[in-house]
Amino acid sequence: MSVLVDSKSRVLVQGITGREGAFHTEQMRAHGTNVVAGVSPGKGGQDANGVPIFDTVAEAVTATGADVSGIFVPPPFAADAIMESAACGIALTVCITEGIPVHDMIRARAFVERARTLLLGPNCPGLVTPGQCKVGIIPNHINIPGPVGIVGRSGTLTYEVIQGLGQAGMGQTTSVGIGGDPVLGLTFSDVLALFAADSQTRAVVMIGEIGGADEETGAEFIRSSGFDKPVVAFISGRTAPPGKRMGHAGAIISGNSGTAQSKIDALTAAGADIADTIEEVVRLVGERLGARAL
Amino acid sequence: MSVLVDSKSRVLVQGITGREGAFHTEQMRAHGTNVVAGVSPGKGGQDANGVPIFDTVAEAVTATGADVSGIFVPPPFAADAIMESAACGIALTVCITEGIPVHDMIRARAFVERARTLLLGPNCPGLVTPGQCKVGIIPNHINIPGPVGIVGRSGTLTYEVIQGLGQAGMGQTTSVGIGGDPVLGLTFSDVLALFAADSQTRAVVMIGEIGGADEETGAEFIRSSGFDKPVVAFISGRTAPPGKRMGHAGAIISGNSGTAQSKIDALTAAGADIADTIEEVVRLVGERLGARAL
Amino acid sequence: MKLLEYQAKQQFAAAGIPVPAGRLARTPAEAAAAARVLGRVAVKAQVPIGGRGKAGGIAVVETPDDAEREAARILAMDIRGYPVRSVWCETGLEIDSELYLGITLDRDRRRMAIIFSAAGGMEIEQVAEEAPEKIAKLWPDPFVGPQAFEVREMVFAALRHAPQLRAQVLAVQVASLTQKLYSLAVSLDAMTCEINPLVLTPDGQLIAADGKLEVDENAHYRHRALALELAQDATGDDGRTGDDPFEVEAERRGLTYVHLDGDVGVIGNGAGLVMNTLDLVKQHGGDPADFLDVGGGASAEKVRNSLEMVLLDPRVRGVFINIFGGITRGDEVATGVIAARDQLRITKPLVVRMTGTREEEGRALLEEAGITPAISATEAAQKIVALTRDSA
Amino acid sequence: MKLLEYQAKQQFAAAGIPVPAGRLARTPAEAAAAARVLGRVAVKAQVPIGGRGKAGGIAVVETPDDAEREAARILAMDIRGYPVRSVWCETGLEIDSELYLGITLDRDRRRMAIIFSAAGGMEIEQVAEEAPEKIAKLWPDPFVGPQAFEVREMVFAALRHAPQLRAQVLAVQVASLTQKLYSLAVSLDAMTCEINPLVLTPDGQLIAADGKLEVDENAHYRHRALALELAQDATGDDGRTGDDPFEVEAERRGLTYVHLDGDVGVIGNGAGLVMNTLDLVKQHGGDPADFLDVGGGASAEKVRNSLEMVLLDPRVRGVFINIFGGITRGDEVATGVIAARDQLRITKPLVVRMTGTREEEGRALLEEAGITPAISATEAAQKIVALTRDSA
Repeated sequence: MSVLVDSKSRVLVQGITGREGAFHTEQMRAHGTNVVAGVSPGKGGQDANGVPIFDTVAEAVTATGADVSGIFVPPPFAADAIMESAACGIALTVCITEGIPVHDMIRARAFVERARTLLLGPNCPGLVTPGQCKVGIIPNHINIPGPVGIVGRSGTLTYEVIQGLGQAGMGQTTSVGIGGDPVLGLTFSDVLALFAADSQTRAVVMIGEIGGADEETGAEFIRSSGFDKPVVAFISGRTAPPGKRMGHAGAIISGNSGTAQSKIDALTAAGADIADTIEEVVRLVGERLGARAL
Repeated sequence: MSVLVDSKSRVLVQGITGREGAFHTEQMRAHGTNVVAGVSPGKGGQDANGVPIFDTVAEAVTATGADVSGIFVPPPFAADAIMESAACGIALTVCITEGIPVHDMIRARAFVERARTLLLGPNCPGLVTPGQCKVGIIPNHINIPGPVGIVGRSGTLTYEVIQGLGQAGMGQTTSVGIGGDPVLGLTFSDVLALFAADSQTRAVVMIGEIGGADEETGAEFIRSSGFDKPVVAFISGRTAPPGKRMGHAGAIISGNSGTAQSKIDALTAAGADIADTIEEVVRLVGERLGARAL
Repeated sequence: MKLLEYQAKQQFAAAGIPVPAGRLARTPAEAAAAARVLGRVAVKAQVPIGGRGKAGGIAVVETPDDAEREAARILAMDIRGYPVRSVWCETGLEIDSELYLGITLDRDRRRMAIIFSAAGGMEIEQVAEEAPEKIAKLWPDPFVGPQAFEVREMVFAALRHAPQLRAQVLAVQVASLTQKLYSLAVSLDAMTCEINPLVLTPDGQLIAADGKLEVDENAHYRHRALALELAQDATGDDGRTGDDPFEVEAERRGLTYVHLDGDVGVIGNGAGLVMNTLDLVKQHGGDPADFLDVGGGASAEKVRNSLEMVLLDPRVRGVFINIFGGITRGDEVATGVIAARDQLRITKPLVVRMTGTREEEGRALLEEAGITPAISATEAAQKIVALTRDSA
Repeated sequence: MKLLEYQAKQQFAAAGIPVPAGRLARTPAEAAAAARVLGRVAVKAQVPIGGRGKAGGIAVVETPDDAEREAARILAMDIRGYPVRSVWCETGLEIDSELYLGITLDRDRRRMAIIFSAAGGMEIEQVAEEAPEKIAKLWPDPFVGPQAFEVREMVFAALRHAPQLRAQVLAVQVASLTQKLYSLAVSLDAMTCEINPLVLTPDGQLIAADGKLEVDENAHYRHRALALELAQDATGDDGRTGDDPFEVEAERRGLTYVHLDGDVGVIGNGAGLVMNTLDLVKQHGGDPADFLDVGGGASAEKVRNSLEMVLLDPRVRGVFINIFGGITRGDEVATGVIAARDQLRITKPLVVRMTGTREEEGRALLEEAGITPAISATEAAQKIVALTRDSA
């Protein structure tokens, strides 16, 4: 099993004719993803390496039954693309685009909520259920199937964990990058809830960073929901100075909130293991899986 | 029985300290209505002839359990008052105010829909369940309890029908004035559906006028829902010239739509009796009630 | 309130919607000055109705002298009763295609409808009959407004049957234009806000070549500057006016009055009741001269004012007053009617039907004053028709 | 982008929010001219940070001569590193009470929060600690915006503990003000939009006496005019600048760079990975000099550019380059590092850790060029700290 996407997912790519969209569509297909359609307004009727292109998401959904969308359009148009996807009933919209204005995202997120669909991102690497379906930009070669669920805010750091676990022989049910923006769709708690319900996921890695309170909310979810799988957590930015935005729009310590320490404390209190390095993440997951196997 | 309001209704008046609000609050109470609170921002803590006044609807609801509101505030503030009432979970909001800008009402109506509450009006006379509860400005002395449900767009014409039926000994379950604006809350079909479900209502009078298609939609509802009570319909404005707004903002024939004839045709096809005068309304209701009694 | 072409275009321009270069002229000299700046222009009569082209209200001129001469001619015109008080001098456009983009209240959906058509330059109603496949509509959520993707869906739908148009360019451009037009419609409380034709130029620009903007009467208080500007064009120092002079006078008096063609004056309380009174007069062979609603809780003074208003029309042979007494009291109405008759020395027949609150007192007052009240509206209608036919 | 006081006030005024009368002066003569028009004014340094009053950046003057003299003094100042390039000359206000009204992003609710406090004139965080009962908040639906009734609820809640204030007047006035401020915040893409203090005058007017406006960096492309104006104040002809010169240079180069206090240069791909690299350097006893994220799919040229950037800071003793190869290719990175070293004749130690796509090819290139690659990030951190400590 897996969460959010699997071999039955029918994937649409919004912005399929752009440089990023075109490249990653091929990467996604190379990982076995069933990319059924692309959208590029005004290019309806053409195709991209055999994938039919439509002018609108509505037409694409009608023609192909797409149920997951990956968005690769530039920031000024990305919120509109998210809303178009949600309005057409796409169950999961994955927005890779970085640099979307916050007010655009506030509206887009409210729109998605109202449409009762799910959004992953924006400014996220997407997600992958190894060997079945990848939506986004997580490098193909690192993903192998296995018992670990991964959820992270940072892209490359998540890749490091995936690769590290893989090199130690531990694959993933699904790896989910929720993104580094202050206003985003699925949060740590949302994805943890999905992993809780997934029988194949036997341990979870949470990769957090400074800024906001989503790690704390995730910890609260672990504590209050009776989450019964081992959680190994890793927080980056422990030495970042307050008030400086560290790359991600959301990675900033404001006043006393959003510090790595507060996140580490909350996760520790919730019973998670805290790792200081990627190597330690791998070691701890191995131990916990081993312990469980006994 | 009755529809929408009865002796258990706890009524709030928004704009209770205004001239209209103050006068009609006393009229409503004189008809036996349980007016539990008034709202007038900045006058919280005072009272109006013993009715406690609050600054906000939220406070009024918390303190008194009000579940119906009558709005008597000037047009520039009326849409806001409607939204405040709906946001506080008031089940039925009755807006008497005339002259609310259309764009304000488009927003207010969407807001009410989203809050899943009901709106009657605006620019309507309100409603009365004789002897139990009156919200609005229908004259007190004409209402007597009985088996007829009345729903009308025009105020005074509705009063004429109430009075005419009363003088002939036929009282009402509930009389509902839906109002004459182009954008309003409850429509003919909504109120007909309520009467359909009310066991005490044995006949219904519909008082329509030119403009819009709500009478036609009402006729379609009668036809398609298997409405099994006699309906007597009366349409005013049969001789009105197209393109001239006849008082009500909604009473205007535009092009070929909204004519009295189209409404009469639709209602006739749905099996309603069409009356040409108030006297005929009274006669037809009498006949139908008599026929049913057999 | 219907804005004039130049007002609509100024609003469009302020909202970021491209319009042709133009200047307003209230005198022939101003028109000449405009032509000096703009070159070849169309001199267009500013009147709040259509059909001005056929009536000779538009002239294309090459020189300032011609502009002056044509402006002088057009400014002296009345078009279907509307005096021309200003002309809009506007440069021409190169045209690739003519489209239509409009926003209007859709009563049945209780929302504004956005309408796009690949066939512009004619009435949208005509397109709807002749080529409905070229029209697409959108009903945006009033809080969300039209989103770009929704507009694209609309444009692609309408262009499916107009393959010569460059759908890609249009879909993106129209999306932005529609969002601007919608914001404008909302901020102006527009009942109708229409660009027709929306011209696509050979170099791919979209330009609002003509427009219609009508502001909700209930929202006039939010748009006083526009109303004031409009009033300048509606009535001049010469007293000429395109609007019905009786309706203008009624507005001045604060009365809800519609002027009709007949000779039986009608006054009542409540729009439905008055409409029904008109129907009754017609039913009995009469011809109503007006619709006048005194509203709820009318005072004696308002009744007097209303009666005076109705009788300003010399065609009126008699007046039918039909009152349901709720908040409005019968004795107040009677007092007003009697005062009006005495002060204005009315000799034309008056028939008063009243019922409800203080109906007895009212009737007694009327009878005492020698005005016969009627019991039912039907009886009253028969009576007034008989009396006005007699006096004919 | 933090707007200066005068920009914020001009934005407020344009949005219909009352502000004190004021004029901008970039020279002492302009300040004198302002005082001639306005009379008694406060001459206020325009810098993007607080505390200018304590630093002597505000002077109240009675005459144009005084204004000129004080403006000259203030325009020559640097306040906490920020050179003063303009002063805002503003008339005083009579004050009945000071309130607070602000709008800011609430990350946890994923909405803007509107905050009203009956205690203005001090930092809202301080009020939140000392008198939380005087603060009320509202999180409007982003599509609906703040409705008047919601604002009234908020104001009545905050004023419950400030009985001296005239709640009725305030509730209605603040409602309208809040709707204007919210529209402004949305149209400016503001992350923070704050009026503090919001002054209630003895005659019942609400006036924005000071304000703070910060625009979302991701939305700068929608507000170029403001950014341009701001740039005028940020760097003058004299080259003085208040911002970190390295960060200014990085922005010019289009790099995501944060300047820090240490001596170990850090370059990586992905914000989380770079943050983690900083953590690793600290863990092993080093002190990072910067945060530099080359982003996804970095070219050799971008790597070269980044390395050059990091080394501009003379304090840097060595650079740790930490790359995860996904879209970013190891051989590209290696090529960029080698090119930079050769072109820039870098002699300071470089430690490169790379993994993932074309990791082998990259390592081979580096080894060939005499740069030792590290296998793990931990190993690399130890190595760079050792190397930079050696060179100290």
